[in-house]
Order: sequence, then C-alpha cells, then structure tokens
Amino acid sequence: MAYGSTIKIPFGPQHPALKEPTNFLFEVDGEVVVDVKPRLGYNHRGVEKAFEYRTYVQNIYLAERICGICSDAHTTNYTQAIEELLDLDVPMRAKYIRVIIAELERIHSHALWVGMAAHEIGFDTLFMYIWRDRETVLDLFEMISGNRIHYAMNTIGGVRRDISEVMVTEIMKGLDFLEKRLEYYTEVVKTDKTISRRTSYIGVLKPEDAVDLCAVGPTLRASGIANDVRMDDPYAVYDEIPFTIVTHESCDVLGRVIVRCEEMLESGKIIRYALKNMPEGEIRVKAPTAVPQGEVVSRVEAPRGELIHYVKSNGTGKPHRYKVRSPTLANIPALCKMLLGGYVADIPIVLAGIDPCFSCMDRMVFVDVRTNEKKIWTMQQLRGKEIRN
Amino acid sequence: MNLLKWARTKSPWIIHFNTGGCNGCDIELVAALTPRFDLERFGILLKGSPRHADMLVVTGPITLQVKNRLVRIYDQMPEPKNVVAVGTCATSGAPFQECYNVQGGIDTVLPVDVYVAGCPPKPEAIIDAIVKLIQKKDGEGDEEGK
Amino acid sequence: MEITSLLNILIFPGIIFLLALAFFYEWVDRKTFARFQNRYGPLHTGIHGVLQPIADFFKLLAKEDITPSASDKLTFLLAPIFYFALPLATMFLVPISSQTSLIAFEGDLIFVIFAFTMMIITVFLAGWSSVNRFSTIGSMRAILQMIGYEIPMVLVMASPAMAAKSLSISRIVEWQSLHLWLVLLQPIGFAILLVCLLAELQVVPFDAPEAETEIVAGWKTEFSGRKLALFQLGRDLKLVLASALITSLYLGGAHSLLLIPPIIIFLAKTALTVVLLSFLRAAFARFRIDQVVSGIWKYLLPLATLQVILIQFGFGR
Amino acid sequence: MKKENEIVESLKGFLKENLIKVTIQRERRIFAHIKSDALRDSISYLVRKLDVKHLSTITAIDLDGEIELIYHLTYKGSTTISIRITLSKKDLKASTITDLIPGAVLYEREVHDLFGIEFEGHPDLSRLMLPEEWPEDVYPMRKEYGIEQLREMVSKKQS
Repeated sequence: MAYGSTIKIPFGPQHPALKEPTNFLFEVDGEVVVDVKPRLGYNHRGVEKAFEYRTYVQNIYLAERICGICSDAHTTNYTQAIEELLDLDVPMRAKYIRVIIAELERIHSHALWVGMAAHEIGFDTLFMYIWRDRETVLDLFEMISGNRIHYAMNTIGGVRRDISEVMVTEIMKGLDFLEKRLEYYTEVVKTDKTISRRTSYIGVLKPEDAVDLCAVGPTLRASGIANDVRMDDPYAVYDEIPFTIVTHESCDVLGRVIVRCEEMLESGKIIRYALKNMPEGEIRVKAPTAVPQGEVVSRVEAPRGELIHYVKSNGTGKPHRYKVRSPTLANIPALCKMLLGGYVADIPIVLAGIDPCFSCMDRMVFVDVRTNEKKIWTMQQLRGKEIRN
Repeated sequence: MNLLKWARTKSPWIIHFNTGGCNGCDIELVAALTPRFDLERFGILLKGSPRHADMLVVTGPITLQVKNRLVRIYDQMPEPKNVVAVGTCATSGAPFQECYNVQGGIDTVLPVDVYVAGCPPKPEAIIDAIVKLIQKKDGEGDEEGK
Repeated sequence: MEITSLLNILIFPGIIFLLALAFFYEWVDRKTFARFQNRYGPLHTGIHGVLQPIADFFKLLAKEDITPSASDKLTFLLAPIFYFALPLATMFLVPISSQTSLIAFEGDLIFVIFAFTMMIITVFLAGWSSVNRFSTIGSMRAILQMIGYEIPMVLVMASPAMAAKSLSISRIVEWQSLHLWLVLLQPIGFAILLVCLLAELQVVPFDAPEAETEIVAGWKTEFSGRKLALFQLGRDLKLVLASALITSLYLGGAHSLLLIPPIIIFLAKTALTVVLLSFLRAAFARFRIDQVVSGIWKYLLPLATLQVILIQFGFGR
Repeated sequence: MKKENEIVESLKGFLKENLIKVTIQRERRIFAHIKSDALRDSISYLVRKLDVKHLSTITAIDLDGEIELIYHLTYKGSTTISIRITLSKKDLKASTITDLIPGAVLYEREVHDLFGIEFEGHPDLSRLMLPEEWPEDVYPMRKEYGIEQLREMVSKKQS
C-alpha cells in the first residue's frame, strides 16, 4: 500500500457478503474505514413507471415482486391503499389472515437474516441450523398458499385463500417447534463469546443520530426508540391484538440481532392469538375495477421497518402515480454513519446489520451526513472529525 | 479422458450473481446450500471469486447498470464455464417487462446453458437444473436436456 | 541410496502415501464439518463421497490457468509450487511407519518450525504478487496473524523437546513410549499447540486472511486452474502435517502396540486429531485480525511461558 | 381526532395566508397544501415546535403543466402530515431541507434524478440510481416520456 494514502476497496456489485448487487466503494486507511460511497442503482428496474402502465389488478403481482423476502408486506400495503380509495370494508376474517401471513413472513425474514448475519461473521454452523428450522415456516407457507416465497395471498377486497381448521392445527404444531428452537438460538446469540466479540460495540448508532437520520424498524428499535407502525398507526387488526414492541438499548449490531430474535418470538404470540380469535365469515368482497379519483398514503411495518406506499388515482383503471419507499432506503444514511471509523473486517456485519434489501430499495445513493451541528459536512470534513475523536 | 470428464462433472463450483432481481431466487439458491437440500452432496461449492468457479448462476433481469459488470464477471471466469439462468426474470425478465431500466433475460448478454423456470424456482428445481447441466456436459444428457 | 529407502521415500511412507492421506483427510474434514452442521457433505463421488477431493483436484488441473497481466509472473508461478512442496518435505521428518522417521537428525524440530514460517511467507508472496486489492489485504493479514501465533507455537513445540532433552521428533516419540504421553504431562502445551495450528491452517476462528465474506477469497483470489489445485493440495498436506505433528509431539506418535503395526496407530491418532480440528472449525465464528493478534499475545503467550517454566521445575518431565 | 385538530390549528396559526388548503382525510392522515416559498419555515416550525423529526419520503407527481412535491412527515410515528407544494414546469426550483432533516438527502436526490427538480443548497446532487450511460436531462418518470421512447433513447445512447 502506498505510504500514508488510503486504498479504495470495491465491495460489490458481486461480493459474497452481499446477496444483492450493490456497490459500496470504501476508502480504507489500513484497516479503518474512512469514507463510504454507496453506488446503488444496480437493482433499479423502474418499477414505479411500470405501475402506471398496468391495471390495478395486474399491479398486485408487480407489487409482490418488488422484494422476495418481504413480498407480503408490499401486497398488504398495496391492497390496503386501493381498498381505502374504494372505501371497501374488508371482512374481519380476511384482516386476521393478513396479520397471520404478515407475522409468519416476519419470522421467516428475521430467521433468514440472523442466519445471514452469522454467515457474515463466519459462524456457518448457526447459519445452517437456523436456516434448517426456517424451512418449517416455508412449509407452512407452502401449505397455506402453495408457494414458498411469493404467496399471492392478498387481493383487492380481501384474501384469496382461507386457513381451514386442519391448517390451524398444523400452524400451531409448527409454531411450537419453532418457538422452542428460536428460544435456543436467542440464548446462543446472547451468550456465545465469539458472536459477542464480533458484534458488540460494532456499528454503533446513537439514539439521536437514529432519529435525525430517520432510521426505521429494528435498526431504530435497537437504539432504544420504541416506534413501530403496528402499534402507532395500526392497520388490519393490529389494534385488537395485544403485543409489545421489542427494543434494546445497546445501539450496536448485537442489539439488532437480539431485537430481531425477540421479535420472532413476539410474532409467534401474535399468530397464536390471531388463530384463536379469528372470526368465521367469508374472506373476500367483490371489488369494482374502476377506482374513483383520490390519493392515499398507506403504511405497513415490514420486517425491515416502516414501508410507505402512496397512490394517486385519476378515476381510470390505472393509477396516475404510485410511489414506494422501502425501509432499507431509510436506513442507508444511518448505515453510512455506522460504517465510518469501523474496521474493514466489520463492514459485512455492519452492512448486514440493517438487513439491507436492495431490491426493494434501490433508488438511492448517499454520500453526506450531518452530524449534530447545523453545518452540512462534506466527506473530507467528516473524515477529519471521525479520525480525531 | 473419462477421468477428466468424471472430475469435471463431480465437482462443479458455482458463483452466484444477482443482476437486480427481487432476491426471491437468491434466497432459494442459498436455501439449497442448507441442511435440508445440501448442494455439497453433489460436490457443488459456492465460491467467492470468479477465478475459482465453473458455473455462473445468475438471478434477476439485467438492469442496464449491471450489464457490463455481469459481462466482466463472466470474462474473469476460467474456461470450461457455463451459465445457469435461475428464475423467470433471468430467463426473460418477465415481471419487469415494461420497466425502462430492465433489459430482459440473461441470454441477451451471455450464452446460457440451462434455464430454470419458476418465480422463484424451488431449491429442488435449482439442484435438478445443475444436475441436468452436469449430465449435458457428460454427453449422456437425455433428449430434452438442451 | 539403497533401493528400499528409495522405495520408502517414493511409495510407502513417502510421497504417494502422503498424497493419498492428504486427500483422505480432506474428505474426513469436510464430512465431519458437514455432519456438525447437520448435513451430509460430499456424497455422490465414490462411496460416501470419498473421491470428492480427488475429483476437485483433477477438475482444477484441467481448468484454464489465468495469470493476471499486472501480476509479478515469477512469484505468481512459484508460490503454489512452494506452498505444495514445503509441507510434503516436512512430512518426511515425522515418524509414520516406525518410531524413527525417514530422515531423522538432531534438530529436525527446528526445521519443522522453519518450514511453518516459510509457508506463511509463501502465502504472503502469493497474495502480494497477484496485484489485487483483496489479495493485498489478505496477505497482510496472513503476516499479521503469523506474528501473533509464531512465538507461542515455538515455545509450545520446544517444551516436549525440553522434556525429552532432544530436538529430534523421533527421539521425542521414543521418549514418550517410555514415559507417559506428553498430553498428560503438559496439557497447556497441547491446548496452545492446537490453537496455533488452527491459526497456521487459516481455519475458521483464524481465517481472516481468506475470509470469504469480507475479502472475496483473500490471498487466493487471483489463482485459478493448476495453481489453485496446488494450493488446495498444499492445504490438505498442511492439515496432515499439523495432525501428524500433534500426534508425534503430544499423543505418543507412531509406536507398535501389542502387535498392531505403528502405521495403524499413527493413522488412528491423526484421524482423531483431524476430527478434533474440524470440530473446532465448526464451533467458532471468525475473529477479527486485531482480535486474533491481541488475543494470542494477551492469553497464549503467558500460558506458553508458564508451560516452559513448569518444565524447568520438573512438572512436565 | 383530537390530536389531528390540534396539529391543524397550530399549523393554521403559524402559516396563516401561506396555508392554501388543509384537510383531515381520516384518523392519523392530514394533507396540507402550502405555498412553495413557505416550505422551509413550515418544515422548521414542524421540526422545532411539534417535534416532527421523521420524514418518511418525498413524492413527486407530474400533473401536466406543473410538478407537485409532497413531503410525508410523521408526528410521533403515528399521524402522517403530508405537506404539498406545486412547482410550475418552467422553473423547477425548490429549496433543500437537508439541514433541517438530514435524512431527506436521499429523497431529494431521487426526485432530482427522476423528475429533474433542482434543490438549491443540496450538498451533492450527482447522479443517483440511473445507470451511467443514461442520457443527460432525460427524466424517466415524467409523463411526456413513454416506456418505448425511453428504451430506444437509451439504446441510441449506448450504440
């Protein structure tokens, strides 16, 4: 390495740590990261333009394929928005089924993430074990909806498939096994020496930075701030289901792992409650195709955080404008704040800390960050500040 | 010479590249590594560097941004190499047909050996595709294997 | 050079046998690592996948061998050859088929320590000559890690020599057959040697130099085809060397036991050591490079010196 | 609905004539249309007085003749306040709010890239997520470009 100067390490677009194509160019001084320039856009497909060229029913399938891991969050959000435009009242049973599927997806997404985080720090055994147990959730999905990943459960006016009695007992059995295993993994994560060596005090995000940089989801909750769309802005039947928001004060990657593990257990309780109190009744209501003029902002708590959809309809069969802002996009500024000053060896685990889903997010590039003063910091100023303190 | 053919079919090392898909296929490919499906039974290892790999497993439609990087990865791989297009996006860029930034399937850029249909294809389908590609390389591939 | 010793060198406890042993132990390692992760591991090549390492080796031999234009050609070519030759040569110093190895002279333990250091130098040259950012960082990490574990390893290799009052591995093995095994006399030494050899093999708790998720493939990123095949074989031979060393220095080495020939005893012990190394590989997450070096200097070094002091006071003898 | 009325009253009190129209669409949803030059001080009012620190996103809509910007802010995570300003297509200028809410730096970049709106004072308005070979000053989300037009524009630029 030339003397004194830093070398630039390309991270991606093809990199074993990243499952999706994104390119972070790190400027590294020795092993310390001094500068980060994410260059995204590899995943940008121009989905929002395609929304304007399809009818409302076709858009359900497009909304689902924005992201493979949180596909149900996107369709729930989409169908809710259109139902609000049509002001349809969706049967209670359909809302309960939506909550059950959303929480099952949260377990599957968090389990997937904890496995990937373990793989990032080289702990392949935990990755293999937790992904083996995650298969039970995918089996439940396959039983309910016929597909492991894109379940296509939601449609405008309700849900397309019902959860019969046999399925309820099956889900209960799956949940018992899962909860036993997840408690064990949470125990492992909390007590294992090597995991805590690699994740505690790494990628620290102070609470006021998290609020300033508009972080969302587990990244925010791991810095001790308890806001969750399911509790604050309840949709479907979340206002009738008692559950607690999981937070953690450690503000580092270990906190994010623990928050996600405990959220999985919380989701298990939600599903049990929903299965017990699911009312009888039909699961769909006929929806007219022409949507009246109007605009709606609909929010959902996706596994990675607050997901916002905004739709503006002009009375025809196709939306005038459809805006999707995914949770990973909101977490990227917080991510860049965490990465500065860390080690090269910590980049993958900090990057994985916010559970980036670049396929939902890919619209953004981020360079600058504002620290507590009012000034706008350029990268050079920030580099000086980061190294000194 | 059949020792070489035996060796080549018994240890295909793969490298995975996501060209902008919805990462449904990626998590199914990674699920194929885990205990329930376990690709390593066929000697298949997921390698990090293109220099070490024989097969390039591509998921997702090609976005304009990622096109030349995909070609560069393909060029970096040493000879006898193959390409497996996993998922309908990689085969034809189906769900993102009208998106302005999507160029369509992988075959618009690379010579593809095996297409795996499905959105996303199940891990068994991905393993079946790789095994069929191995048989095709063996020469005793059955008729419908292209 | 009589015919028999030529045959010994070439065939039995020599090159052919060692290569076969290397492939076999890679299979044992991959199989146990997979079983610990509750999956099968290689299954369809040969019975239970035994021939998988051989298949990998021959496939790599037949692949195109790319030399990056910007790389330093000579070192890029020589590094794999050295990486393969060093462990093979060092294996002749370890007694396999009888209590004395093929080449036994006073001070062959020092040659083994020298060979271990040379291997890491070859790793550094390999990474440095392939001018690629990831390889540079990988090779720097390899050297950093060597600085970390080198001294405790030397101390812990020297303590059996002090107990047996000789610097030849064969004589240490003989000494152990007369007294207790050194693992019982010097348990700390055995534990530290295990940890240092894990670091030498660049295996999971210490595989920062080729950390797959951080720096692609570390110092091996640019190598392909025949060179990669030699690196793979070199890695397997190092695994055999490490387990053979642990067996000879601490587990009593190759000695005949009520008419079972020493070769069988040696194979049994080394196979068990490989399973133990593979278990350690499955049980830990990867440490960061600075944690490795500071951890070894803070914990292993004092323990190693304690071990040497204990021997002086007569505990380890 | 008490909380929403409070917010609307305090907004009316502060903005007076700058506030063109404000509606409470339903529980926890407020839409306020304000004059475009009153943007900065209304955002700073919200951030300081009502402690609304979280900007969810900025949506831009191409209504033929003018482009509408909607800033979606959330009050304590629950009520979404959508501040709407309209910019005529002739001068697409808006002032940045990155110094008030640092998280907005991303969303302004996206709107600049897809709609071509200049945000004065923005630290770095370089290319966002469109590929390098995307032709300059072609803004894909504008209504005047169809998908086929965009396709052959890009292929023309690439060849």
